[in-house]
Amino acid sequence: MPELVDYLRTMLLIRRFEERVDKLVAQGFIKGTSHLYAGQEAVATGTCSVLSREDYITSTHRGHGHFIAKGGDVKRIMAELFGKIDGYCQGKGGTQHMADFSIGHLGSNGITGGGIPLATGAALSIKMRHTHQVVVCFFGDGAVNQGVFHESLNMAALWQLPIVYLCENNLYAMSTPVWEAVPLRDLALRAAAYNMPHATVDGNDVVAVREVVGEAVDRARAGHGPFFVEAKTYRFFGHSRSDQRLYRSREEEAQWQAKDPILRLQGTLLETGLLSPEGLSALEDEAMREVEGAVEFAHSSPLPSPEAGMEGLYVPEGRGVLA
Amino acid sequence: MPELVDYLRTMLLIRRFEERVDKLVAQGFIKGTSHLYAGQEAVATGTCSVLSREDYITSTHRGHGHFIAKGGDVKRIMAELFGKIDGYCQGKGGTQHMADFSIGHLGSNGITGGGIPLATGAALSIKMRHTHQVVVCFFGDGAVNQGVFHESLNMAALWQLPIVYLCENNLYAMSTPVWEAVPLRDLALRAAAYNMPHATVDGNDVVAVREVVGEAVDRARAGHGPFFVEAKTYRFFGHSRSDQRLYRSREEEAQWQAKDPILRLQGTLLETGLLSPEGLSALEDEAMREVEGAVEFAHSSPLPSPEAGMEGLYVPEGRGVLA
Amino acid sequence: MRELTYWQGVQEALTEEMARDEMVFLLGEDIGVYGGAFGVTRGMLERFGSERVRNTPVSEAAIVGVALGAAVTGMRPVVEIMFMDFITLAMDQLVNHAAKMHYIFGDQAQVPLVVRTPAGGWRSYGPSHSQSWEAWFLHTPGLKVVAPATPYDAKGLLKTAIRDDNPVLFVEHKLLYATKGPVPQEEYTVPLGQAHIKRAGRDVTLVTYSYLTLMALEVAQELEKENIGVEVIDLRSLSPLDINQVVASVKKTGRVVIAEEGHKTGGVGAEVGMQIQERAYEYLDAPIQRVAAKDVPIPFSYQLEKHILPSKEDIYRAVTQVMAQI
Amino acid sequence: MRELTYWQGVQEALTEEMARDEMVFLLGEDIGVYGGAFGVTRGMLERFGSERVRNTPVSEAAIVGVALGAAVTGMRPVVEIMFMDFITLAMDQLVNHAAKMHYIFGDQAQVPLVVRTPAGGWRSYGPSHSQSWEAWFLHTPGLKVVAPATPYDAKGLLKTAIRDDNPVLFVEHKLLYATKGPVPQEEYTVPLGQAHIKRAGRDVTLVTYSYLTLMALEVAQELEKENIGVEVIDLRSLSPLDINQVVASVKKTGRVVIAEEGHKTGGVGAEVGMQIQERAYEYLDAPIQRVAAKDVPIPFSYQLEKHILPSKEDIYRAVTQVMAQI
Ligand SMILES: Cc1ncc(C[n+]2csc(CCOP(=O)(O)OP(=O)(O)O)c2C)c(N)n1
Ligand SMILES: Cc1ncc(C[n+]2csc(CCOP(=O)(O)OP(=O)(O)O)c2C)c(N)n1
Ligand SMILES: [Mg+2]
Ligand SMILES: [Mg+2]
Repeated sequence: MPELVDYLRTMLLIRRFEERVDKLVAQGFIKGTSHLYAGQEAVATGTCSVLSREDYITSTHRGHGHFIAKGGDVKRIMAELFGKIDGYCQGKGGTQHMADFSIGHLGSNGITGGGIPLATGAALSIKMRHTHQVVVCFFGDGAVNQGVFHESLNMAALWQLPIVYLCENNLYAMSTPVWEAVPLRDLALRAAAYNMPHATVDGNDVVAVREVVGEAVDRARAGHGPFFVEAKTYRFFGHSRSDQRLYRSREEEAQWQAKDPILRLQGTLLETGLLSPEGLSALEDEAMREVEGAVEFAHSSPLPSPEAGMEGLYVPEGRGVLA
Repeated sequence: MPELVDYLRTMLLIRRFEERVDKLVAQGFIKGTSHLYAGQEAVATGTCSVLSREDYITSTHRGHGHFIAKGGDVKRIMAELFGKIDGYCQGKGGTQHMADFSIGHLGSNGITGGGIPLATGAALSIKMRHTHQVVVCFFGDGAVNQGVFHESLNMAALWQLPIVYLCENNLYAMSTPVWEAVPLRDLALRAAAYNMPHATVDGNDVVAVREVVGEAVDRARAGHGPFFVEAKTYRFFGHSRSDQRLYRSREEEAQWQAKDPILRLQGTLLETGLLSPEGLSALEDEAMREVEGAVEFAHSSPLPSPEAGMEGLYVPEGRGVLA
Repeated sequence: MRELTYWQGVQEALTEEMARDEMVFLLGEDIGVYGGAFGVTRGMLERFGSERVRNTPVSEAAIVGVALGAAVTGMRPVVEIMFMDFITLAMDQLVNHAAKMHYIFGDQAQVPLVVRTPAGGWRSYGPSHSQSWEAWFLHTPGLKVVAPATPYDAKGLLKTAIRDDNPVLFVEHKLLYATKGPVPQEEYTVPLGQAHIKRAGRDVTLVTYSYLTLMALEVAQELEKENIGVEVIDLRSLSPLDINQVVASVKKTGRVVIAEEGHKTGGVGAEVGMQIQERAYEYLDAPIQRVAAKDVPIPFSYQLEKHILPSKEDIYRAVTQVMAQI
Repeated sequence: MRELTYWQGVQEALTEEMARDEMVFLLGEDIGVYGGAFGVTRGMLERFGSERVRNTPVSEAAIVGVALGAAVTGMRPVVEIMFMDFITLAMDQLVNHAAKMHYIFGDQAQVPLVVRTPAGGWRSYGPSHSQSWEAWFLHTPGLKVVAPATPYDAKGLLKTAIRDDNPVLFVEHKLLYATKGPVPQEEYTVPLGQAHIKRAGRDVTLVTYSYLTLMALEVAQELEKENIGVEVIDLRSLSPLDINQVVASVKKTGRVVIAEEGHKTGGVGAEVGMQIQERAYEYLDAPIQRVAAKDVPIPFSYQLEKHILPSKEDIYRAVTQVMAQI
C-alpha cells in the first residue's frame, strides 16, 4: 500500500505544524489561543484519504489537522494563525474560523457543535443538486452533548443525506472526561437514536480509519444515507494554551504516547520495508521544511490594514451565486 | 380496584372540559388558541395517579389534562383561559403558560420542548435538597426533536436524577406525522442514547399507564435515576383551533375513536360491575356540572384591570426564598 | 390594480422565485400539507413537491443551521420559523454562523439565506407567541432585517431578499396577513434598505414599520382634522436602515415620533432616535418621542395585551405632545 | 485596604454566598478541576465538592434551563457560560422562560438564577469568543443585567445578584479579571440598579460600564490636562438602569458621550442616549456622541480587532468633539 507513505507524510506535516504552532503561541507570534491536533493525526488523514477535493468537510476549533489533511495550504493556514493578509481569511477568522471552499473545506468552528447543522445542510444541498459529493462532519466527544448535534443527525437520518459524522473521541472535552459527560461507553451508540448505522474505530490506526470511513463514504455516495463513526483517540497537548492538564494523569498520557499514530505507522512502514530509515528521514525533513516555509511565509506576510476590518460585511448586490 | 372509578371521574372531567373549551373558543369567549387533550386522558390520569401533591410535573401547550389530573382547580383553569383575574395567572399566561406550584404543577409551556430542562432542573433540585419528590416531565412526539430534549436527558442520566420523561406520542406534531420526523418505530429508543431505561405503553389504557409509570416513579424515588416512557395515544381534536386535519384520514381518526380510553375504562368498569349504568350517569353528570360551574365562574370573574399587566415583573427585594 | 392580501403577496414572491430559480426551496415546520401555521405556503407542496417544500421536525436551531449549510453550497433556502418567539432557539446559528460567514470567509462564502417569521401580538396568543424581537437583529452585524407593512412591499421585498446573497431576516406580521392592497400583475422587486413615505406631511415625522404603519396612517388621518400634517415613514428595512430619508423628513418637520411594536427599552426606536439626534440635532424642535410596547412580557388576556402593546392612542398622544413642545 | 483582582472578587462573592446559603451552587462547563476557562472558580471544587461545583456537559441551553428548574424549586444556582458568545445557545431558556416566569406565574414562582459570563475582546480570540451582547438583554424585560468594572463592584454586585430572587445576567470582562483594586475584608454588598460616579467632572458626562470604564478614566485624566473636566459614570447595572444619576450629571454638564464595547447600532448607547434626550433635552448643549464597536463581527487579527473595537482615541475624539460644539 504505497499510499501509506503519503499518509505518513500528511501526519508528519500535521505533527510538525502543531508543534511549531505551540512554540509560536508561546512566543507570542500567534495570538489568542490554539487547539492542537497532535495525537489525532490518523483520524483526519485516514478520513480525508477517501475524499475527493469536491467532497466537503466541516471542522472544529481543533481544526489544523483536518485542514491539512483535506489539502489545505500550510502557508496560508499559518498566515491566518498569524493574523496576516495572506491567511485564508486575511486574518479575520484565525484558527477557529478558517475555510477553503475550493477544496471543500467549509470551515473550522469556534462554537462546539456549531458546524454539525452546517455540514448537514451541505449534505442536503448535495442531495438536492444531485452531485456525487459526500460530506464528512468532524466534531469531538464534547459536541455530542449539544442540542444541534441531535437535531441535525435526526434530519440526516430522516432524509438519508450523504454525510458521515466523524466523532473524534479523545476522552476529554476541555477538562471534562467523556465518562462524566456521556453515560455511554461507546459514543457511536448515540447514532442508534436516529436509526443511523455506526461504527467505532481505533482512531490511532490510520488504516483502520480509512477502511471504516471509506465504507461509510461509499455508502453515503451510493445514496444509502448517513453514517456515524466514532474514532477513539487522544490529544497530546493540553486543550488550549492555558491548560495545565490537571484533569488527566501523566500515566494516562504516557499510555497514549505509546500508541502514537505516527510511530505506529512508521513502524509498519519500516517493518514491511515500504519505507527505509533514510526515506523516513527524508519525510521528516520534508515536513520540517514545509512548516518552516510556512512560518517564514507567515512572518513576512503583511498585517492587514486596520481599515480592512471594515470591508466585506455583505456580499455586494448583483454577484452571482456559487454553484 | 375502586380507584378505577376515580380515574374515570378524572378522565370524564378532562373530556368534558376540553369539549367545552372547544365550543368556547368557537364562540369567542376564549381568545387566541387552544390545544385540546381529548383522547389522551388516560396518560395524564394514569400518570398523575401515582404522584403525590408534592411531586412535580411540567406540562406542554396541550396541558389542560395534565393540570386537571394533577389536581388543578378547573374553575381557575377555565378562568385563566378566559383571561380573567381568577385564573391561575390572572390572565397573564393563558392556556400555554399556567402553573400551580402548590400542587407541584410547574407550568404548561408554549415552547415545544421548553419544559424539559425545567423539569430536569427540578429533579436536580430534589436531589440536592434530599427530598423524596419525583418529577414527571410531559412532552409530545414533536418535542423529542428539540435540542434541549437531548441535552436534558443526557444530564438526567449522568446525574441519575429522579425524573420520568413521559412522551405522549399521539402520532403528530401539529401536521407532521411522527414517521416523517423521527426515523424510529418506538420513540422510547431515543432513551438508549442516554443509557436510560425505557418502556412503551398503550397510552389509551389507564391501568397500563399507571403500572408502567408507577414503576418508573418508584425507581426514581428510590434513587435509581431517570426513566423514559413512551405512551402511544391520539388526540381527537385537531392540533389547534385553525387545524383542518388535512394530514390525517377520517379512517384513522375512526380507528382511534374506537380505542377511546374513556369508553374502554367505562367498559371494564361496567363489565366487572365496579360501576353501574346509573353510577356512570352520575359520574357523567358530575363532570358536566363541574365544567359548567367552571364556565360560570370564568364568565363571572372580572377581567384584569389594564394596569395589572404592568405589575409583577420582578420579585420585590427582601422577599424570602421558596423552599 | 389587482388587490392581494399580504399573505398572498408573500406566497407569490415565494412561488415566482421558486419558478425562476430551482435552487430556491422552502424549509420549515408544517409548511407542507398544513401550509404553515398562518397558511402562507398553502398549496405550495402540491405545486413544488416535498423536496422543495420541505417539512422539518421541530428543531429550530438545525432548521436554520441546515439551511445555512445549503446556502453556502449553492442552494437558496427560505426558512419559515413559525413564530418569531422561536428565533431564540436559532440565535446561535443566525448570529454566530450565518451573519458572520461572508465577512470572515470572504468571497468564497455567500449566504443566500432568508428566514421568514411572523411577529407581533393582538391575537391573544400569550407570552411565547406574540413577541417582536427585531431590535436584537438590528444590533447583529451581517444580518439584513426587513419588515414590510403592505402586500406590495411584502412581495417586492421578499423577492429581493431571496435574490440577495446575504442572510435576511424577513419579519412578517400576523395581523397583516389578511390585509389587502394593490399588487401589480407584472414582475417587480422592491430594494432592501429604502424607507417609504407612506404619507406626506409637513409638521411631524412619524417613523415606523410593519403593522404599526397601519396604525400610524390612521392616526395621521385623524390628526389631519386637527390640522397637523403627519409624515408617515415606513422604514420597511431595519438593516440596512434608510436613515437618510428619515433625516430629510426631520429637517423639514423638526419633530419626530418613532413607533414600534417591540419593547421600548433597547428597541428600534432607540437606535433610530439616536441616529436622528446625531444627524439632525440642530433641526429638532422638540425631544424625539418613542411609542413602543411596555417593558414587560406580552400577557395573554386581551385586556392586558392591548394595554402593554402600543396603541393608536399612544401614537396620537406622542404626536400631540411632540407638537405641543416649543 | 486589601487589594484583590477582579476574578478574586468574583470568587469571593461566590465562596461567601455558598458558605452563607447552602442552596447556592455553581453549574457550568469545566468549572471544576479546571476552574473555568478564566480560572474564576479555581479551588472551589476542593472546597465545596462536585455536587455544588457541578461540571456539566457542553450543553448551554440545558445548563440554563436546568438551573432555572432548580431555581424555581428552591435552589439558588449560579451558572457560568464560558464565553458570552455562547449565550446565543441559551437564549430561549433565558428569554422565553427565565425572564418571564415570575411575571406570568406570579408570587409562586421566584427565579433566583444568576448567569455569569465573560464578554469582550482584545484577546485575539476571534469572531466567536470576543463579543459583547448585553444590549440584547437590556431589551428583554424580566432579566436584570449587571456589568461591573472593578473588583469591589464585581464582588458586591455578585453577592447582591445571588441574593436577588430574579434572574440576573452578570457580565464579566476578560480584560478585567487580572485588574486589581481595593476590596474590604468585611462583608458588603452593592445594590443593583445604581450607577457610580467613578470620577467627577463639570464639562462633559462620559457614561460607560465594564472594561470601558477603565479606558474612560484614562481618557478623563488626559483631558484634565487640557482643562476638560470629564465626569465618568459607570452604569454598573444596565437593567435596572440608573438613568437618574446620569440625567443629574447631564443637567450639570450639558454634554454627553456614551461608550460601550458592543456594536454601535442598536447598542446600549442608543437606549441611554434616548433616555437622556427624553429627560434632559433642554439641558443638552450638543448632540450626544456614541463610542462603540463598529458594526462588523469582531475579527481575529489583533490589528483588525483593535480597529473594530472602541479605543481610547475614539473616546478622546468623541469628548473633544462634543466639547467643540456650541
Ligand atoms: C458553544 C460552545 N461551548 C463551549 C465552548 C468552549 N469549548 C471549546 S472546545 C470545548 C471542548 C470541546 O470538546 P470536544 O468536542 O471533545 O473537542 P476536543 O477539544 O476534545 O477536540 C469547549 C467546551 C465553545 N467553544 N463553544
Ligand atoms: C419552539 C417551538 N416550535 C414550534 C412550535 C409550534 N408548535 C406548537 S405545538 C407543535 C407540535 C408539537 O407536537 P408534539 O410535541 O407532538 O405535541 P402535540 O401537539 O402532539 O401534543 C408545534 C410545532 C412551538 N410552540 N414551539
Ligand atoms: Mg474531546
Ligand atoms: Mg404529538
